[in-house]
Amino acid sequence: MFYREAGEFSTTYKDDSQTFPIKFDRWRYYFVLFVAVFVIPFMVNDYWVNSIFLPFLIYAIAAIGLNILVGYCGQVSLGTGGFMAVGAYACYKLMTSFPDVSMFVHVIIAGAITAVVGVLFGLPSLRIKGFYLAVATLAAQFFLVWLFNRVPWFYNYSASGQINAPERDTFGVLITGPNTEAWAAYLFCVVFTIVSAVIARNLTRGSVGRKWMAIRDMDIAAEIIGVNPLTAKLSAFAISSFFVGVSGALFFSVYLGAVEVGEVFGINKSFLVLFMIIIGGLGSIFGSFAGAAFLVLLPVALKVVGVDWLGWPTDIVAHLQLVIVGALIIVFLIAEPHGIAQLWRVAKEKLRLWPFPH
Amino acid sequence: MSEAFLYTVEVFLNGLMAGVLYALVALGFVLIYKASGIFNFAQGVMALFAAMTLVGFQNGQVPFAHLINATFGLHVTTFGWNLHSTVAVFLTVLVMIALAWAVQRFVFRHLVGQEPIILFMATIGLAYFLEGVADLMWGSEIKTLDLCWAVGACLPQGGNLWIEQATEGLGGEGFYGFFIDSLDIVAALVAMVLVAALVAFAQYTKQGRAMRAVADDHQAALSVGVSLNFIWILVWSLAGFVALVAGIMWGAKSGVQFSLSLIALKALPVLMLGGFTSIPGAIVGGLIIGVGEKLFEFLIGAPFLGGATENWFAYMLALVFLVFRPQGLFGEKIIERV
Amino acid sequence: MTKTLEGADGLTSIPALLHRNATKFADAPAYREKEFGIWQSWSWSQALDEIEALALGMIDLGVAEGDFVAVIGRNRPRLYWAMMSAQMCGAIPVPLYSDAAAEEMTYTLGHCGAKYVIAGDQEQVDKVMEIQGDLPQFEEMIYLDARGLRKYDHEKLRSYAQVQDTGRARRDDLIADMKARIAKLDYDSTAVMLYTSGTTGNPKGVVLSNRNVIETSRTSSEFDHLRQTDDILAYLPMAWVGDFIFSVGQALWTGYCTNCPESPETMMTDLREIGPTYYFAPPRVFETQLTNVMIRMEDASKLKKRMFDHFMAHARKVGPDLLDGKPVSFMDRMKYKLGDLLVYGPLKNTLGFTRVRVGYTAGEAIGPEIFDFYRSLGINLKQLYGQTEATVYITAQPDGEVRSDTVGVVCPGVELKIEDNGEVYYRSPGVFVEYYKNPESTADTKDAEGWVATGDAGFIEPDTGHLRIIDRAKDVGKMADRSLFAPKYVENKLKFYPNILEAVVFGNGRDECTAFINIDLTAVSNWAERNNIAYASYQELAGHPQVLATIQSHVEAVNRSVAEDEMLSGCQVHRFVVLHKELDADDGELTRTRKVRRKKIEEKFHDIITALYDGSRQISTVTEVTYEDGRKGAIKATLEIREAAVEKVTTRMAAE
Amino acid sequence: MLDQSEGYTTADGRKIGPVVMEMKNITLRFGGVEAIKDISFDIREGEIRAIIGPNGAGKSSMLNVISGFYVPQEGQVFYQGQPRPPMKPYQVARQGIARTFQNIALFEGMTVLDNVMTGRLTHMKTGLFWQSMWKGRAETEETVNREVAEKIIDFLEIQAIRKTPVARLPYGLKKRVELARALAAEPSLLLLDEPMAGMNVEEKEDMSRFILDVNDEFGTTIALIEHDMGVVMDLSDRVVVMDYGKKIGDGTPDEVRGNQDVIDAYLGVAHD
Repeated sequence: MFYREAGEFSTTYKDDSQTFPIKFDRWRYYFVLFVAVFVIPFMVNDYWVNSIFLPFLIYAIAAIGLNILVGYCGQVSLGTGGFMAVGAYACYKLMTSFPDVSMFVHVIIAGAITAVVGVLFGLPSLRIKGFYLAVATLAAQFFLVWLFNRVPWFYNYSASGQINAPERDTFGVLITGPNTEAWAAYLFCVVFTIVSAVIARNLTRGSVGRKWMAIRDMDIAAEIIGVNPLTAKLSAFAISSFFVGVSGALFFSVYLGAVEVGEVFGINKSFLVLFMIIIGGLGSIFGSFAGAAFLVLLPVALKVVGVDWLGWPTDIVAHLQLVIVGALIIVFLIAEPHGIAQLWRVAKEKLRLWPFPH
Repeated sequence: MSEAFLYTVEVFLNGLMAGVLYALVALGFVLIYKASGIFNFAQGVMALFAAMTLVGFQNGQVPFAHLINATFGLHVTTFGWNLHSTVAVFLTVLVMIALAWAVQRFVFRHLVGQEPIILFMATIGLAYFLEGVADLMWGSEIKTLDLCWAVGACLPQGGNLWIEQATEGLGGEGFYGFFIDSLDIVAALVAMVLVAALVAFAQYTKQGRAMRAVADDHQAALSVGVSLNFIWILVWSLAGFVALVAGIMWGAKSGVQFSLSLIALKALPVLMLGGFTSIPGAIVGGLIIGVGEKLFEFLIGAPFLGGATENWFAYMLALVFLVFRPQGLFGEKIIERV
Repeated sequence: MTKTLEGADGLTSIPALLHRNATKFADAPAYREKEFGIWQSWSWSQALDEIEALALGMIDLGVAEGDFVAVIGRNRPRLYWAMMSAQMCGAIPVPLYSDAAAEEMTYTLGHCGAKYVIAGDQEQVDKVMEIQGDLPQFEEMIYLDARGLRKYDHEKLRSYAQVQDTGRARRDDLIADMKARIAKLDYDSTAVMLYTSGTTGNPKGVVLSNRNVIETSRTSSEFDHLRQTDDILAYLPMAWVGDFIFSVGQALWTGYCTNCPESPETMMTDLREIGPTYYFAPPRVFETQLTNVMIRMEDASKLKKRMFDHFMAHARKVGPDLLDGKPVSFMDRMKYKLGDLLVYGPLKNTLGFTRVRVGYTAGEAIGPEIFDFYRSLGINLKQLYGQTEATVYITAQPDGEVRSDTVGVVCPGVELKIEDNGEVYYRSPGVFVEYYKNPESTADTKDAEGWVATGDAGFIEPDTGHLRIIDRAKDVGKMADRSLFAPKYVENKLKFYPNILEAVVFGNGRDECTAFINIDLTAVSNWAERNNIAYASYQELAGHPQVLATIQSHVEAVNRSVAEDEMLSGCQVHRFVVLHKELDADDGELTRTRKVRRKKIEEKFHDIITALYDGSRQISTVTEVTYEDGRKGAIKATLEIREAAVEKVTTRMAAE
Repeated sequence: MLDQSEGYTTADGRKIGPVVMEMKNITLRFGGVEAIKDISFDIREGEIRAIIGPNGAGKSSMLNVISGFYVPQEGQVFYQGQPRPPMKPYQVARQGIARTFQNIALFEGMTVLDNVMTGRLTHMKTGLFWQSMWKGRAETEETVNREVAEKIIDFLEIQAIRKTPVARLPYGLKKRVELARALAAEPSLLLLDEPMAGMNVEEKEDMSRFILDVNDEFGTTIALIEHDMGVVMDLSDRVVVMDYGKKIGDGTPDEVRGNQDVIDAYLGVAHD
């Protein structure tokens, strides 16, 4: 309906293979970027940043990571929480051991470390498939959480066993610690989110992406046309874990500031992120954002409605949330296995063909 | 006999007991998986749900009391009666059957023919849903569960004196005999009975045979006039029943609370070890895991690794094991063709 | 003949224009073709380079001045270049219809004595090889698409690329010669020869000079304010004069870009991608497109359909006026804006017309509602009247004076006169030089002062000065009662109904008119579907009573409107049959441009015609048909003859 | 029999080169069952080599041996002169052997174009880092390979469905897309597993035309297995006939047609 594509044609393969081939979409994308980077930072307060923007941005990164593994490469993982923990603790150790290094560096290195761990736990995927693998990844989940719980070196022998983010900055702007400005934290995360999305998109549209998808769709055929399953799967694990690690680092250092591993990075975190990509849409970058947004906003919305309006006790609302999320997962798997992203795609097609129905 | 050795033996025995319980839960998985190819992640939550329902009935709680109170500003809590355990158990079984029907009717009928991994994720969703419902119905606070059919005929608690006395002094002065929780023993016995019963059911009853037929080949089963729908409801009911028993045992042992649903997670490695499709596998796997993790904790975990290794030992074991034998101990070999 | 200034801006030949563009618009896109998934593009300078390379190669091959070079294939930049290369060698390009059968091609190739053929692909190569024997003068063939030709005997066969390579290699030796040849080209040297698909007899080779082509292109481009930045989609047969003027003449004059679709199948999507700003299509294309639109909207949701109908109604009311800049009330304007947002805009977009600035249709009369539909969407669709002999333009509709029932006012530089028998004559710089090797028919059509008979009967509206065409002059006959008989006029009125694809009216020298009718399969079958009427074949559908009933209602409606025009009221259709087969060019019933071949049809279906007049209720007949692969077959059928109600009127003598 | 040394010239005058792949006394067993019994034959550069036989004759097993998916218990496979060691499927692919599958093995989740592009994977070498940057190397490589893929798409006349998800295509087209994917790898040896299986007459004709064109246009060496004798005969230069895992005939179509065992195998003792 809003599309006016006539006269838009590509004369090179570069144009043809760009992410938003249609001008209308391209402009919408630029607009969103602009708002995200130049508008929001100047109008947000702590509440908005901490209850909505930070979790959304950070979960989006995690979802992108997991989506690469599950949605693109077809290797289901339930160890996301564990890997986020790796990112968090790696970041913590780096922050405490190298106080003067910029947070950017810390977060990125934390991601790299997580990637290594991810590859380690990805090795079994060469032998085992489907939910056998899914269950196997639980090993990572539990082992890692246990590790950070029980080995004092990781939490610098602090009495509480918790880790607390000290005040660190980047380019002289405070990013972590209690005195951080809302906008600074927001901008810091937004940069990571955008870059992650772009990188993920680049990888998934190129040859690596095709390798992953080939493995996902039919691994034997993939191998016979020349895809080396070892490199394909492990690269997926590495990239995926990198993003998850980054999100873990941000989650701890920028968002929470203090973490008790069992609480924050438990099995439920794994499920939460998994749900994000199921609801958002497997095999879609946009889906990762949609899912993250949805599951971040849902509890907020429920709280507003349940607690603030209806005056229910919080625990009931919390339980209700479980019910709703669980139900949603089932509904989506039944009705639209490709999630919000697919709904979006269909809507877009309709708009492009408007006024024709098909 | 050296003390250390005897302690090890004690740990071993306790491991066996725990293993039996793992096996019990794992059994629930195997039933459903064999018959419908669904890997039911919600098994643990079903146990929790069952146990809470049972307690709820016993104490005559009003379902959804919190919700009702919150919405209508009332203060209802209980009906003010206490049901006899037998009745409560009976009612709970009914509830579990109803649940089985509902799950089949509203979820899996719509997912027939989907990839296993999708079904698996669906059961995760189911787990969340059930947990939420359970909490809404009965409240999320920890409850104590004790079943009594008559005075003195309750589920036993605490160490078993008889064994303790019988084995006292085996290891000389310092050794006060094996400490084994009577409840574990009961649980073990119950589990064995249950397994035997299930096997018998599968072997000798009409429905049992139908169930196996379905497990072997859906189409064939259909063609000989077996109602898949019925079978699936049946297995889910059975799984529900198993869950109830498991729920009772664990509930009695460590109170009815959320952590109960985590035993399901513990059952997963058992399955990977034993193979998703074999009942004996589930049992053997259960025992191996039970004994393995207790011994590991006792011999290596506690002294050298800072303890609490049970959390992950089972998975690591299964993981390592899988890499060498992807189809598990008793599972069928997976053959790939072009 | 009126002599205009010697060569507009001193540009006296097509190569000259090409050189100008290559310097003036060096980097502007000149040609695009959808190939390998993207629009391959060539700037004017690149195009010139390619063309020169080919020309040099052809000179190397031995192409001499005055030689005829036949070009056969679907619209592709390289084939357009081939024509220009030929001109650069001083040779004369002869584009031929690529869907022509071998025997047709034998005549044309033989008639012009083409020494060289440039063929698009294997299919064309095969055709030419098949008839090589009958072409003594044939020397070499150049092919474009090597697909499947590898095993062929390459003695008389060269690939396009290969020729270009030799051309590039031998540039230094040959460039002088080529320049010399180009220099010799003047305003009156031949630019191109086009074969008219004559409705009767063999096609005639119309020789057009540089003057004809360039003058027409210049005036018509100015007439429609064509710009260098325009885009057209070249999809009509290259052998047709229209395509030559749009894709070569005007393209070179204004320097706009010619775009070629990937294949006939993808034509519609390619149209949408390119979104041309200057677009030509024969009425039948617009017609089928409209039918499709309506069919697709049938499946739309209730609400959407309602909205669509509502706004389309509004568009019909005010759309054309807005386009003609007539005053429209503010509210209506606003409502139209809204409609544009919700319906017209998106619709134009999906059809690929968003950017169309100048759109033309011609060749036959277009149904008023079809015409208005596109106009009301805000597409500046206009009509023109022309023919090969005039290098297209005789009359055209200026912006703002567009109507469906006229063909517009005389184009700049054209003079018009109407003989008393109603035949239209014209004289213009575009008037052709001659029919090749056919002086007598040249003389018949073009008299000493250069007046050319269009062969059409028509009249000029005194108040507006617009020309209205009634019919082919020779088809305009007298009925038994000496009243005027104009079959085409009636046929067009019939064809305006979506259900009717073709109609042929008889009655010359008889006292009543009768008609053959072809149903439009797309429309009728869709209608049948919606009223769940089962049918096995075209024949069965055509014979279905309900269909006949509908057609009858159309015929009677037409009779009423014909009766209004007293001059032609005698032409009401008294009886008709719905034919059991579609009239088809392969069976010689239509021309390649799908004009009705009356004689042929009268011969072929004489039995049915007699039945129409001897008052029999039905007629059984056997008809020979030619299938796509050339095999012949026969179909039997029994056709019902229908009576149609007619208006009683007192017919006036045409003589008065 | 044809001379085994320097190749030969076909009826339509195509030059057939030296031996590309040679099977020497291949024997393949599944447990106790002998799927292939001591078979030897060769495939020459630029020829269309068919392996035919009734169902269950061991054709598919043979193809899987050639493609290196199965490793024979006895005998040796020579590829481009050297004996070929047992290797992983993807290594075989990188040696320039591409194949299609009897029951289509396309990547249903991707578009036609992406499927064809997967055929180019063996030619794409850019590292993860550059790909994550996209601009520069990755994009250039993508473009270069896209050109090749598009040539194939154009060649097999599937332009119209370029961007359609494979899952939506009818059977016949899927087969063509699969062929495109195999071709995209620019293989030196192309293996076709029952390319005509489950096709109607026109589809078969199209497919045959494409196979011939491929061999003609790119000079690709093609080995195909097919049980439909008729099609194969006017397609291939040389034919190996198998029955019960044994080779019962080998030679030009005409030679094979004359062969009594072959006639028996097809007419006499049918067993499927």
